[in-house]
Amino acid sequence: MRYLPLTPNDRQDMLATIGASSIDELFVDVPEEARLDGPIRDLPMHAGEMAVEAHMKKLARNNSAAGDMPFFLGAGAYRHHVPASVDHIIQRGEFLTAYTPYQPEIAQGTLQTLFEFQTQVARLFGVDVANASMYDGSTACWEAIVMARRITKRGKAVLSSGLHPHYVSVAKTMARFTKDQLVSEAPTLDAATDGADLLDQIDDDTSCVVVQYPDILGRVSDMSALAEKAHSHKALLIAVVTEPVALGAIKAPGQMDADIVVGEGQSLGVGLQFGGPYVGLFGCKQKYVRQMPGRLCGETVDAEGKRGFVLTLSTREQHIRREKATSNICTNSGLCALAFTAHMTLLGEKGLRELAMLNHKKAVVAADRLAKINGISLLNESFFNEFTLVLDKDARPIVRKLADQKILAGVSLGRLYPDENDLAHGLVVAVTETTSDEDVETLALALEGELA
Amino acid sequence: MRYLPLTPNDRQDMLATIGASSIDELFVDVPEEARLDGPIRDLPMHAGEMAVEAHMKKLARNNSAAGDMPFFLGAGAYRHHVPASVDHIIQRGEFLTAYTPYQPEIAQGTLQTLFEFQTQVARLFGVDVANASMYDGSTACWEAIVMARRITKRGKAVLSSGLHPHYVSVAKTMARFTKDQLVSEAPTLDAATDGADLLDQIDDDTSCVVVQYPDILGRVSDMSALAEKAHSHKALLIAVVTEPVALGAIKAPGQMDADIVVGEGQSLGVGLQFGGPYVGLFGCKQKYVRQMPGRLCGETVDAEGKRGFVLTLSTREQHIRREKATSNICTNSGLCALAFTAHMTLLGEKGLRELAMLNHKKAVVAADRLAKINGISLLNESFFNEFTLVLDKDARPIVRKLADQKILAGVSLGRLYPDENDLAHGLVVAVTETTSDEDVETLALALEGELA
Amino acid sequence: VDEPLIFETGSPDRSGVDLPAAPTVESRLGGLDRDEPISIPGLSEAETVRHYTRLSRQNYAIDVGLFPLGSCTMKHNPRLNEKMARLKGFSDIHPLQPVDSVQGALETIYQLADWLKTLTGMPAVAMSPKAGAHGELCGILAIRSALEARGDAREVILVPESAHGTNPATAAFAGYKVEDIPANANGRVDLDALKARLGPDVAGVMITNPNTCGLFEPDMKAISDAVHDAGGLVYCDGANFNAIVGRVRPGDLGIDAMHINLHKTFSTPHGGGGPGSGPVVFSEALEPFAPLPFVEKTEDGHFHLVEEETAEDHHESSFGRMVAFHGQMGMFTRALTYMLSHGADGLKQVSEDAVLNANYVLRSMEDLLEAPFAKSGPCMHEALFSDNGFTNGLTTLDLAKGLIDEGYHPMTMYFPLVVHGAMLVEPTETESKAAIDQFIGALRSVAGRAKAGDELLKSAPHFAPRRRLDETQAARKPILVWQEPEEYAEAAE
Amino acid sequence: VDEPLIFETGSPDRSGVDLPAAPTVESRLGGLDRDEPISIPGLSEAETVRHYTRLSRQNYAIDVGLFPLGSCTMKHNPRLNEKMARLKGFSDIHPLQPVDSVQGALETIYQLADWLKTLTGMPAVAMSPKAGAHGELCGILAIRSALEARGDAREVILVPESAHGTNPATAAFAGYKVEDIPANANGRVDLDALKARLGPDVAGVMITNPNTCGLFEPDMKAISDAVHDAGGLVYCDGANFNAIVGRVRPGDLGIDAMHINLHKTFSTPHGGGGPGSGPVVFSEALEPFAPLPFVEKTEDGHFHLVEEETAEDHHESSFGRMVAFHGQMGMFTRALTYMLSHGADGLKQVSEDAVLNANYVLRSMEDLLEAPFAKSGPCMHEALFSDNGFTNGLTTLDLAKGLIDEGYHPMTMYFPLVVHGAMLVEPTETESKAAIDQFIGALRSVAGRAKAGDELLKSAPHFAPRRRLDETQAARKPILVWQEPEEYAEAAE
Repeated sequence: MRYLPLTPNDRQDMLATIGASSIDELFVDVPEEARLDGPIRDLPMHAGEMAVEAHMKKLARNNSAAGDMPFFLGAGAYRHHVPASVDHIIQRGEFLTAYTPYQPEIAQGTLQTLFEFQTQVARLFGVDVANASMYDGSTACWEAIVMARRITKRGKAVLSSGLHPHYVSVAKTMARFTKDQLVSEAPTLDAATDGADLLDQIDDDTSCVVVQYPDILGRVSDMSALAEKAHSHKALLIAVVTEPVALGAIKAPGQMDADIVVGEGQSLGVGLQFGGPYVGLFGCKQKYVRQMPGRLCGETVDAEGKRGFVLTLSTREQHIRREKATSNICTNSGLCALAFTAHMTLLGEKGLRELAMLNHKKAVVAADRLAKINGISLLNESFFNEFTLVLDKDARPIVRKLADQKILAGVSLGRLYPDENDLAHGLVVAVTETTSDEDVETLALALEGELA
Repeated sequence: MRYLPLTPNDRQDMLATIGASSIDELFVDVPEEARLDGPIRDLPMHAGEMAVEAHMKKLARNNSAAGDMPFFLGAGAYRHHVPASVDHIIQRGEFLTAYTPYQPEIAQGTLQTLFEFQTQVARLFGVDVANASMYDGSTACWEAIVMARRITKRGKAVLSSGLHPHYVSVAKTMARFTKDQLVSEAPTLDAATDGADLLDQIDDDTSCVVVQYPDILGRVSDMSALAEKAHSHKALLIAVVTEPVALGAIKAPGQMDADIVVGEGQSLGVGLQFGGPYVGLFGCKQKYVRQMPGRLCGETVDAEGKRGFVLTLSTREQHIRREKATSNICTNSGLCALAFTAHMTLLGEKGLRELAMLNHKKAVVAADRLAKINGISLLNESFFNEFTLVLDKDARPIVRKLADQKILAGVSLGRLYPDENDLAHGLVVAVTETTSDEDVETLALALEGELA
Repeated sequence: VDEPLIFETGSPDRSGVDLPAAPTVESRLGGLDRDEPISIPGLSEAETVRHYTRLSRQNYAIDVGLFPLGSCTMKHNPRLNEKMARLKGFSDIHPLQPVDSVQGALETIYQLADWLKTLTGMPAVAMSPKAGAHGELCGILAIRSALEARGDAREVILVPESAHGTNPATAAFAGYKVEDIPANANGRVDLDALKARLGPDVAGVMITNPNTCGLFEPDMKAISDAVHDAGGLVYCDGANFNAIVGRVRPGDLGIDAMHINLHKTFSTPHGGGGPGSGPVVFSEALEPFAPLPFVEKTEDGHFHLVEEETAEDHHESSFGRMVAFHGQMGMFTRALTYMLSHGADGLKQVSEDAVLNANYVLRSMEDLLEAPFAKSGPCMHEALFSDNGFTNGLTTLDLAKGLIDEGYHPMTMYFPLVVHGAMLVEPTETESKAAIDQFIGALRSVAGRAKAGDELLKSAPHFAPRRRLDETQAARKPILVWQEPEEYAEAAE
Repeated sequence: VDEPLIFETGSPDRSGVDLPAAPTVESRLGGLDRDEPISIPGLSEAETVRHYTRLSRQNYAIDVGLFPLGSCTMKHNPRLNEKMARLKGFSDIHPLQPVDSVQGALETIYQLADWLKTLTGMPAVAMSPKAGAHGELCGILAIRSALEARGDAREVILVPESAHGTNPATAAFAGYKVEDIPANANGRVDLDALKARLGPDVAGVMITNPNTCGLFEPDMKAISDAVHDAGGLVYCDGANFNAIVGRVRPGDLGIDAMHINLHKTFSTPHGGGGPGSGPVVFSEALEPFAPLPFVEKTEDGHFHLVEEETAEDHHESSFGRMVAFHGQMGMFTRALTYMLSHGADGLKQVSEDAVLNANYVLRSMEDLLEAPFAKSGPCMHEALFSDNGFTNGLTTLDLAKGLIDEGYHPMTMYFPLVVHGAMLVEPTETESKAAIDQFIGALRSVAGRAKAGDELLKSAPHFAPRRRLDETQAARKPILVWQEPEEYAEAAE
């Protein structure tokens, strides 16, 4: 067995040192009736690389890979081109096979990249500080709501209808047990976001208002008024960014005075991967730093005065505080954070801005082309790289039918909101730098065929 | 431009330091009439990763990859499964982007792997020493003939008819200019090798006799008598191994008293790659070590007495000896040698023997199946993983036709020996651990169809 | 040479990517154009590769040497797993693609689920939890849902004092009160104390087995029975499943829920702190409450994704969704690759070799380091020592830092809390005897120095990329992002 | 910690691969079964990955730092190139597949050939040479074939004394007599001396341009004309083509043959000593003699492989085959990827930046290190210095080893031979100004110490994985393979 270096002789020698006559003696604490004899039934025996590779390739072939066909899905996960060097970097054994940097003297590689990551995220979000990453955007969003509760000592969170429905689901699951009160509605097919409605919901019981930007329908709008209203009630504005590339083109939430900004970092470096692992981004104002969940990397000096980095503020964390911890989280998404920060380093501000404008303008061209189709109207007046089409019939069967034709047409609102009949005609379409003009034309012709 | 870090400002600052007003001033030595203005015509401008990747993928798709279909080609290049860790290792930047280890203090990584490689090759070949690799098997073969000339001071080399025709071609090309005399014939479709004929060719003018093992038709035979006869005339026996995996099953040439053993190392670690880069293997008896061409890595100690490795005996080499060098070679095939040695380390003797027997016995089963077909007979009485079928018609059009049906049936002798009509019915078939039973059956059925 | 930060060498004008020109159309950004500088510097590709390559070389990792962190299970990460996870059919598919276009992905999840259920002897598994602690949360939410479903509003979760810190934190995060149960002299749960505390207010227990002392809880079944008799449910922290995989099925021990760290037992890489993956297996009692989404196989061999919409038919008790999509697919492909590679026979060998290696370390060290529970019998996958006997004020921390100078990553320090100056050593099954012998030699050398009171240990490490780092200063005035030197100066005022 | 040899830790019984069982049939090996031990030890996968990872960390490489080796052109190796070379359509095809099944591979070769011809302004290119020196051989064989074809048995090749050692070695390997031509005071070929030597016995010249002093030969066209007038042919060593790519076409300078190191100018990785790739461009005079095989495009867009069989029709003058198959396909895909990435504009920028960087080093050092040809004007892609002015017996070697302690790979030492204690520094175009400034700082520091006679330099390096290694002992009694310690002992007797 290729991963197990002990030879039968080694095992005998080691048992002799231990003073045991057999391996079974080492399992003496396991009650007789719980011990299994021989290999577990109903499972295959060990196999070589060739056989395993054949098995996994067969499974992989039974999926429609996005790169093999026109592809327009977004809604919280975006297909961007990841430079080849990013994957090379994260495959360096010293990054890939390292543990959490609990021994900083021999983990400066991981720690410095996390410090750089935190700085990039804070600057991207326009906030003071950021943590070393969370599981993903949806769990980061809930953690932000809990953090707002800790800060404000209030339990009512107002969620924008433009917040990703999965993020809302995660919050609702948790709130049921934590007794937080969530104010939440499904979106309407309207060019304007629900900003005005939200203003009315904010009161002195409110811990926070949670707004996605751009929102689930692709709409972008200024959050400054919401921040002002929230702050006037001593509540917080939490902004949620599921497409960080957008912030290369549009104002950062921090610039609109958001208190906490969370997001999904998958767009940069990570890839689609059927939904995971992704990387949650989490930033906030300096004054709330000690209430922030998750790992933090901080700068310090060593015994010789040289700059170095350590995990810090761990007194907030579960391994010290146990049941009093700010969160039960004990991992970050380290390798995905590395991919994110390496991709961001390759881009730099110049590349990020170019990438963002390339996404946006390709989306503008695509939106105009698709809106020309009889039976389709464009919902959005403004957007980044994703917009909502309103079809003259239910979008969901059309999406399925086009998938059979090897066109992945977008995300139907019927998939995201199965209970909301009013949304059934909605189709959310994302366009990135990986989308070609031919892809758009192929989609347009296919939609024309379905709607004719 | 993503690989060029200088900014326009940097360039201005540097020109100022240099004291030049423009880049053109630095090209002052280039005569005016030879300077080009602007980018060279008829070539495209720079392109991003996405565009380049699309271009290259299109080219790649226009080839029939061996892994996508039944595949039976050999004749000097063999398809084996390479463990995933081998490619990981050779992509380590410290190996991939290092230069020739001329500064040994900071190149012990490359040097130690070369020392281990040399030892593995020597043991595999059954000889005393080996070098740090050559370009490939065909050039190593010619270098061996030149080495024999240097040692014996004779110019007549007797080549077995079983030697790979490309290797013969390379030798003939060179011999035309060096005035070496080559004795060489095409093989005949005979179960026995030409060992007996070769015995008669060896005389006191002979520098060496060159025998491939297994030979181009897949035949294996004992070389001991040839070694004895050669030595009795003070000539050398050079053995050529194009399939090193075979030596996990059959005696090493050194065990049959070969003086120089060369080979193609592609089978282990390297992959098919349409013929290159490959890795030439070169070993010999200790007494000829100072006549060996190519790089050598040797053990020594550093100033503190610690074991270390250096390139050695470089007084044989071109950068010292110039026109008196043993060869003009100034690179080895370092990264391919690393892949070879890493794969060999994963195998170990146990894995190598298992791999060899797996190849051989799969080939036996396949040979028996294919020999059952009406219109096909099996040439070989003995073989390793490759054998020759004799068809009742010209094999070459059949091979082409099967390729159109996505079956890569083997190498027709018509392709290798276009001038030899007697060989046109021959088809050389290789079977390795990557060949499945279904592959064999698919080939058998297709051949039955063609020969019916 | 120290590697500078990208903020010190990069430039916002430099980029390591080339992009095609954007179409020339008017932008439609709602007047929200980002005008101010973002101030994120870029590097060329060459600089980027070099920056991260150099930084990586300041890390210790499994690929560099034995990594004896107890409870963390740093075993070899096979490269085939990495290759398989990168097949475009896995890496380049979107979580919201129509299910007919991702049948292979759903089958992968289904197959992995089947392995996990078979290995644990449990009837159900939730695949979406993102990490071990997230899996704990999943299990506790299921327990709470099950109790609520029978109208039972119990408020207390019992946690042994040797538990991972995540256990009480999770229970609290889910709204429970947490109470400790003491350990007995053998490092196991005190069964009598547990029984005494059980009652109608106790929702359940969270037990780690094998426990954080590296010991199997021989009373596990009795504990489960007692908790069940008292109307509670049993959560097992499965972080140490690698010690028993293939030899013991938790389902046979009366456990109701247990998370499995794919990045520990099933070799997916830790990546410097994640991503993890923490599927949770459930007993029949908890199966109806498992979170969405999950995968079912229909009669005709089709794979079906049960999510919000489809759950109403036959999974109406689910406690809901824990994450945006389907969990850590990239880890699933790696873990399944690992399982297929080992097979039922190989996985049994894994736990046997892991336990053998740990006992070998235990018996090779117990003459020199106090091993609090060694007399009571063998350990499982990790060996536990204390710092009793160190002199001159030397501590476990000093020994750990001394190990760094010997070329090793230290063992886990000061955990579990039940042992003074705890040192928890887990070699894992992927280390050779030669490697372990070499490690034992180093550990004996440093332990000897600690007992002899070697002053030099107090300032170790001496040969690492950094000397001891000032964690107090880092926490007192946290610097979490880089600032221009001017701002540094101001901040210091 | 030193990494042991696999022979010291591995075992012939251990293996890092698992294979299926072989079919149970009789073997048919002609009685030649290998019975005796092969004695090649194996390691598990974990041990293998660790062994090579650890060894790699003892290497310096471009990915680790600036690599100023003059004449070796250590530029960044883009990772996209690696990815493209691994596409199965390139990596998993056999060289003898029917040509219809490898049209994409043949087109790749054809496209790369087209780039090379366009960039050099030459009408033909031989793609099969395996490395630069092999390309030289190819060029010289073509020259010899051309001369023989006109019945001209010239026997002498003229080589400037500053030439790469491969040049005279190649000429000799092809059966020529070699004669030197001196350099003039400006480091260029002495045109008058060359002209004086030309005559009916001279087959041709081999000239490196830009030459090994890092200087362009301004008389190149005059040299070519003179050689041609005398009935000879001109070979140019194109190792330094990266200094002029996109700005000068060798075809405009009267050159008949020139090899191009894809691993230098076109960024394919050096890999610790190869594989290289050395295509050779030819003038019209040499085109008919180019070696087999090569690729042609037919009218209908089909790609045709010209090899032994098909050559008879229209390429009967080919001097034959140099290698078994088609050359370094894996390098072709990388080089083409690089060319497409840079484009015509990018390649011009490459040579400009390479030359700019070298001149920047030259002018930043010339006050401290003697730069023999700096006064005569700018250099091309590399800056040349001598050790004149060092004191206390310190040499170029000592400076080089001192640079190691500063964290750098040394520059090329003692080459070219025409300069005393030569130091040849080539930063390449992929280094940033900041990186070059830092390198200049280190070089100035060590150079200052060398001039001041710092004794410590004589024992440098002090901070490398090894101190200076005893090369004399290595050569006196070469140990090229590992032997069991007993055998060592015997050998020492």
